[in-house]
Amino acid sequence: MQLEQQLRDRLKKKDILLMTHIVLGYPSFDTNREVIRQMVANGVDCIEMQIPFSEPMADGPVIVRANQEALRNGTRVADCLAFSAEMTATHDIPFLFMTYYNIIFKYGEKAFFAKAKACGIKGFIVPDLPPEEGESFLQLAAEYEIAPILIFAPTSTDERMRVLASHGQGFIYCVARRGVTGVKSVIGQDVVEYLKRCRQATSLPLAVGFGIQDRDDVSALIGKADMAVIGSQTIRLVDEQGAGLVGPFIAGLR
Amino acid sequence: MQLEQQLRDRLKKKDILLMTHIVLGYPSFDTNREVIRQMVANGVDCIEMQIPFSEPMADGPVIVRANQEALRNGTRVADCLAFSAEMTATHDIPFLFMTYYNIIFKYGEKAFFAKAKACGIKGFIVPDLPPEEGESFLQLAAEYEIAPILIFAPTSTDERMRVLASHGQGFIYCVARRGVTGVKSVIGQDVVEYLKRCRQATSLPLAVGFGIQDRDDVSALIGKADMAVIGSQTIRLVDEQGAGLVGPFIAGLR
Amino acid sequence: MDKQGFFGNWGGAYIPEVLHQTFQELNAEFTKCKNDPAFWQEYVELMSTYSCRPTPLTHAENLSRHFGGAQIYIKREDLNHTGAHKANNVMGQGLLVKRMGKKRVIAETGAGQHGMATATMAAKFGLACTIYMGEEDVRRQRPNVFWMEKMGATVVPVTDGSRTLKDAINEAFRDWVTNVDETHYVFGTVCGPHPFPEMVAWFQSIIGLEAAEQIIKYHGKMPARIFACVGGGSNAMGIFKRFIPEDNVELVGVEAGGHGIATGLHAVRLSGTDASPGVAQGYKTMFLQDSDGQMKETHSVAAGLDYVGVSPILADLWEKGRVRFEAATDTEVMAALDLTMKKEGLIPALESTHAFVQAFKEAPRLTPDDAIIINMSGRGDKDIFTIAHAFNDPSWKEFIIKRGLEYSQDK
Amino acid sequence: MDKQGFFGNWGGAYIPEVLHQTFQELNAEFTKCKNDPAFWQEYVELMSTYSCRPTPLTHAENLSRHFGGAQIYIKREDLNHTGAHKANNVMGQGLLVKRMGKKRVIAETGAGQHGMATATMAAKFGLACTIYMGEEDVRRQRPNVFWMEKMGATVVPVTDGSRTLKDAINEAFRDWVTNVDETHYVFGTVCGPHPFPEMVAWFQSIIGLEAAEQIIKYHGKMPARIFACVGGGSNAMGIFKRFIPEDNVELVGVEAGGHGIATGLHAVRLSGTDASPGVAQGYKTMFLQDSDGQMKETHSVAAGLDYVGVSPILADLWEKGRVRFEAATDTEVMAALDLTMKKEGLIPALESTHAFVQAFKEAPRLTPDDAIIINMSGRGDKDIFTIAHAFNDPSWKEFIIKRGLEYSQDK
Ligand SMILES: Cc1ncc(COP(=O)(O)O)c(C=O)c1O
Ligand SMILES: Cc1ncc(COP(=O)(O)O)c(C=O)c1O
Repeated sequence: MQLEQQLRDRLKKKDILLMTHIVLGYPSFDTNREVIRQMVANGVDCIEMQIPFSEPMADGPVIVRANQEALRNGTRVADCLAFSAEMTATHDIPFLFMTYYNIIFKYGEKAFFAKAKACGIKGFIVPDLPPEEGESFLQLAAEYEIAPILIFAPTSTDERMRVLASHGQGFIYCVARRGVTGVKSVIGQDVVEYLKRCRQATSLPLAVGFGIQDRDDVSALIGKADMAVIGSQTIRLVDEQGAGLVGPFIAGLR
Repeated sequence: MQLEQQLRDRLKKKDILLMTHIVLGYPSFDTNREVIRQMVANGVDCIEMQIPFSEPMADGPVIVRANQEALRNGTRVADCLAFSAEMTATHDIPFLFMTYYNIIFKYGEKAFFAKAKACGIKGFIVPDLPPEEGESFLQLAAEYEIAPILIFAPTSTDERMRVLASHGQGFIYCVARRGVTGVKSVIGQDVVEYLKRCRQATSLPLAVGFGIQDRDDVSALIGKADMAVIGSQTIRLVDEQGAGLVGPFIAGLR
Repeated sequence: MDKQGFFGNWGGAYIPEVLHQTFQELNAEFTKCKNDPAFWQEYVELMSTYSCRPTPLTHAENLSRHFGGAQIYIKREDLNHTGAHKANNVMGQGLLVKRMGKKRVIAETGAGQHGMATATMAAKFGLACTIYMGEEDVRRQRPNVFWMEKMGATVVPVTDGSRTLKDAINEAFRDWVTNVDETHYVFGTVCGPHPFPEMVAWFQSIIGLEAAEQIIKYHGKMPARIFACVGGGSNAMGIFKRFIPEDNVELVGVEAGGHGIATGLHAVRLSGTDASPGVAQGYKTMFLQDSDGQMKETHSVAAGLDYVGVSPILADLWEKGRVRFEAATDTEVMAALDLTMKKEGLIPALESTHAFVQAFKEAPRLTPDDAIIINMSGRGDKDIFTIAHAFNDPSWKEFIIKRGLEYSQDK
Repeated sequence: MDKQGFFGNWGGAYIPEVLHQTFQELNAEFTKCKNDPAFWQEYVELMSTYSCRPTPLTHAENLSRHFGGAQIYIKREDLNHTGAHKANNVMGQGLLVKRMGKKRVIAETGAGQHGMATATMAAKFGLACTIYMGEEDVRRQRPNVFWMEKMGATVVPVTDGSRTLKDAINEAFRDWVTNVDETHYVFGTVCGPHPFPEMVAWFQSIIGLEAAEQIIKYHGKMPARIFACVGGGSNAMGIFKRFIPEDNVELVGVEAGGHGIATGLHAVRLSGTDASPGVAQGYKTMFLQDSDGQMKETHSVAAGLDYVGVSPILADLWEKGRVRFEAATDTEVMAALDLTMKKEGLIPALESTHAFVQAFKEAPRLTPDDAIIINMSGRGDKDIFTIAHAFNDPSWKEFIIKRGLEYSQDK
C-alpha cells in the first residue's frame, strides 16, 4: 500500500503525476545524480531506475544503447544498489527499480528484495516477468512490501487485465501501444478507449508509458490516467544537450 | 599400293626412313614452305601435313598450341589444300594429310578425297577414325588410291592389329606408347616386344611415332621398324630457334 | 498459476505482457495441431514433396573402417531443401501460420540457415518476411543474406550487443511486440518461451522417427550412441526425442568448444562449468553469464552454435543425466571436416561437424557390432567463406582478391 | 563392321586406337550391368542411401496460379547429394568402376557440378581423381574447385582452346589415352563416344522413372509437357527417356540462347540453324562449327550449357520430331530465376532455369487440367558468384571488395 498511498497523496495536489526513467550508470552515475536532482527539483513524482541488462528485449534503441553503454562503462548491479540507497536517502519521492528478471534471479530473489528494501526502493517493474512465472517474486514482494508493478498492454483482454490487477500493487503500468520504448505514441481515440478498459479493470492508479514525449502528450492524459511516464525522451535530451536541460524540460511538461 | 611402293623403294637405300610432321599454317605457310624445303633437302622420306583442327584430342601440348595458333592466324582448309598442291608439285617425296575426321566430314568425304587426290596427296592419317566408323572413308580411299594409314597402339591386341592391318594401306603407324604426342618415348624392351607384335600382324611397313626426338631414338628403331616419325620435336625447334636449324637437325638424325 | 511449459526446472514463458494474448492463441493452435493426426500427416506430406524427407541414413563405410570400431551411420539432414534440418521446423511453423491466418513472419538467424529456411517458407506460403541477423553473422554468412533477399525477405543486420544470434533474437522480439497482430515469430531452435521449445522439438522429431526405422532396417537394432551438435539444440532434440525412452541408446550433445574451454572463447553451456541458471530471451536455462546475470560473448567457428543459452528440454535431460554433453574445439572441427570430405565425399556444416568430432573420438572404443548415428544437421557448402578461410586456402584468397579488384574498378 | 552406338545418324565411337581395348571392356561391363537387374537395384539402393532418391516432385502452386494455365510440377534434382542430377550418372559409373577394378577416375567439368559429383564419388569409393576444367570455368565456379580439392581431387585448369567444357573434354581424353589401364573417364553427359551416351542416359533415366510414378500419383495422369534444359543433354534425357513412348507427352529441350541467337553468342544447337552435323570429341552430332568444321566459341550465363555439341540421342529425337527444342536467353533466365525464388522459395541452377523460362512461356496456354513438369536439374546456390554478379547486387560486390582487401592486407 505504501507506494500507492504516496502517489494518491500527490494526486491530491496535481491533476497528473510524472514518472521519469533513467538507466543507471548511463552515461555515468554522476550524470544520473545530476539528472535525478533536476527531475526532483522540477516536480517529478516518481523515478524508475533501470538496472542495465545485456538483453533488454522489451526496450527500444535509445534505452538499449544506454543499457549497453552502462555495461561497457563497467556498471555492476552492486553499484546500482549503492546508488539507489543514496538517492532514496537524498530525495523524498518514491524510487522504483526497473530491470529484467535475470538480474533479480541471478542475485537471488530473496536477497534482492531484502537489499532493495534496505535501499528504500518502493517498487519493481520487470517487463519480462508475467505473474505466471512470478509466483515467488510476488510472494516476496508482499513480504518485503515492495510494490510489484504489473503491466497492461493494449493487447490485454479485459479478463487478463483483471488477473494482472489482482497481482499488482502501487500502480499499473499501462503500455500505450504495441512495440518497444522510445517511439512517440499518439494519444488518439484508441488509447482513450484502452485506458477506459484499464480503468475498469483496476482501482490502482494508472501510469501510461511508452512514447510520452512532450507537454501535449502529458496533458492529453489528464483525466484518463494518473501518471505519465517519460522514458527515452530524457535520455535523448541528456545525450544531445547535456544534463543541464533536464530541469527546464521537466518543468515544461505540466 | 602407290605409297607403300614408294616407301619400299626408299627402304632399299636406307636402313630406316624418316617421316616428319608439320602443322599447316603454323607459324605461317611461309615458314612451312621453308621447313619442308629443308626437310626434303636433308633426306626426309615422307611428310605428314596436319590440317589444323580446333579439337586436337589426340595431340599433346606442342601440337595443340600449333593447331590453335594456325587457326588464330586464319588458316583455312582451302589454304591447306592449295599449299599441299604446291608442295607435292615441288618436292618428290610422298606427302600425307594428318587431320581429325571432322575436317574431312565437314568438307564432304568424297569431295575431300577428290581434292586431295588432285593435290597429289598419297595418304591420310586420321587418329579419331577407327575402321568401325570409317566404312565410307575406307571405300573412298580405295577408290581414290589414297592410302588410309591405320594406327596400332600398345594396347591393341594381336587380333585387333590384324583387323586394323586388313584395312590399312601404305604403312601402319605404330604409336610408341600410351599418351599423346610430344612426350619423349624410351625405346625399351617393352617397345621392342610391341614392335615384334606389330610386325607379326602385318606385312605393311611400320612407322613408329610419338616422342621420337633424336638420333638415338631413330637408331634404336633400325631393324625393328621401317620409318621413324618426328612430330613435335621439329615444331619445338622452329619455335625456339627458327626454321634455319631444321635442316641440320634432320641431317643429324641418321 | 499455470506452470505450463516447464521441463523440470527449465523453460517457462518470460514474455512481455503485450505478447500474452498472442501466446495464448499460439498455444491453443499448437495444442490443436498436436492432437490432430491429420496435421502431422499434412506436415510429413509437405516435407516429402517440398523437401526430401525421409532424408537418408548413410552408412559411412570408409569412416567406420578408418576408426575400426562402431559402424558409423550419418543422418542426412543436409539433403533437406535449403540445406539443413532448419527446414523441418520452419515448414511446420509455416503450416501453423497459415492456420492462424497471419500474413507476416519474422525470424532471427545465426548461421543464416534458419533465415534461409524461413525466407524460403515465406516465399512458398506467400508471407511477408523479415529476418534479423547479427551484423557479425551477416559478415560471416553473406551468401545466405543474398539468397534471403532474393527470396523476397528483408534482412535486418542487428548492431546491438554482441551482434550475433542472441541479439538477433532480442531484435526479433522487439519487432514482434510491435507488430504482434499480423506477425508470427518463427523461432529457430528449441529455445525461447513456451510453446517454442516443445513445438520446435515436435517438428524436428521427424528426424529421430525416421532414423529409428532406418537403423533398425540397416543395422537390425538400436544404435549404441547418437551424436548431435548443440547450438540452441533443435537438431539434437530432433534426433534424440524418439530415442529418449530407449534406455540403451546413449545420447551425446556436442557443444562449441571454440578456442578451448580454458580460453573462455567458446559456447559451452552444459559440458563445462562456465554456465549458470538464468532467465533471458523468454525462458529459463543454463546461460553463459557473469555473476551479475549479464550474458557473455561466445565464440565458435560455427555461427549456428555461437549462442549463450541452450534448450530448456536439453538442460532438463542434462540434469537428469539422460543426455551427455561434450565439446569440440574449432581446430578439432576443421580436422574432422577434412577427414569426412576425403573419406566419404560429404561436406557437413561446421555446426554439424562438431558432432562428427565427438563420434570420431568414441567410435574406436565401440565394436563393429555397435552402430552410432551422427546427425549431419546441414551441409557445409553454404559455409564456403568460413571454411575456405579457416583452411587458409591460398587460391581461394587469390580468387577473392581478384574479384574484389574487378568490382572496385567497376565503381 | 559393327555400327553399334548409333542413334539414327548420330553417335558412334570416334576414338583413338589406344582406347579401343578399354572401350571393349567398358562395353562388355556395361552390357552385363544393363542386363543384370541386381545391378540396377544396387544402384537405386546407393542413390537412396547416399543421395536422396527418389527426389520429390513439387507442385509449384504459386507459379501455377501466377500463370493461370497448366499445373506446374518441378522435379527436384537439386536435392541430390552435391546439388544436381550429375550425381545419378556419377554414382552409377562409380559402381561400374568398382566392378572393372580401376583405381582412378578422371572427368571434365563445365559448371563444376560434374566435377563435384565425380570428386565426391571418388572420395566415397576410395579412388584417385583428377578433374579437368576450363580455365574460364575455374574462374566462374571457384567454390566448386575449392570443394573438389578438399574432397581430395586434383583440379587441372585447361588453358587450351576456348578454355571451357569442350576443351576440358579434350584434355580428359589426353589423360585417358595416357593412363588408360588404371583409369576410367567418367564422362559427364549423354555425349562422347559410345557407350557413354547410352550409359549416361540409362543412369539418368531414374529421374523420369520416378517422375512418371509421381505425376500419376499427384495429377492422376501423364503430363502434357516436360521441360528440361539441354547442355550435353543428360538431365533432359534422364527425365525424357521414360516418356518417349508416351505419345501425348510433349518433350521440350531448352538450350542456352545466351545474348540471343542473332548475336552468335549462344549455345543453340538444335533450336536454331547455326549448328551442322559434325564429328568431334568422339561422336557425331550437331555441332556449332564453321564451314571448315572448326568448333565455334559458345556463350551462356550457365557454364553447364556452354557447349558446342549435344547428345546424339537428342539429335536423333530432334530429327525424328519427338523432342522439340527451344532457347532461353541469359536475360530471360535471370527474370525466371527471380520469379521462381520469390514465388516458390526454390533456387534453380542457372542451367535448370532455362527450362523454367520455356515452361513459363507455355504454361499460360495450357489448362489447369494439364500438368507440366520442369526438370530442376540442380540448385543455384553453387552459382552465388555468377548469380550475385548477374543480378549486379551492390552489397555482394561490397562484401567481396572488403574481403579482397582483407586478404590483400594479410599478405
Ligand atoms: C546446420 C546447423 N546445424 C546446427 C545448428 C545449431 O542449431 P540447433 O542446435 O538448434 O540445431 C545450426 C544453426 O543455425 C545449423 O545451421
Ligand atoms: C545443374 C545442371 N543442369 C544442367 C547441366 C547441363 O548438362 P546436361 O545437359 O548434361 O544435363 C549442368 C551441367 O553442368 C548442370 O550442372
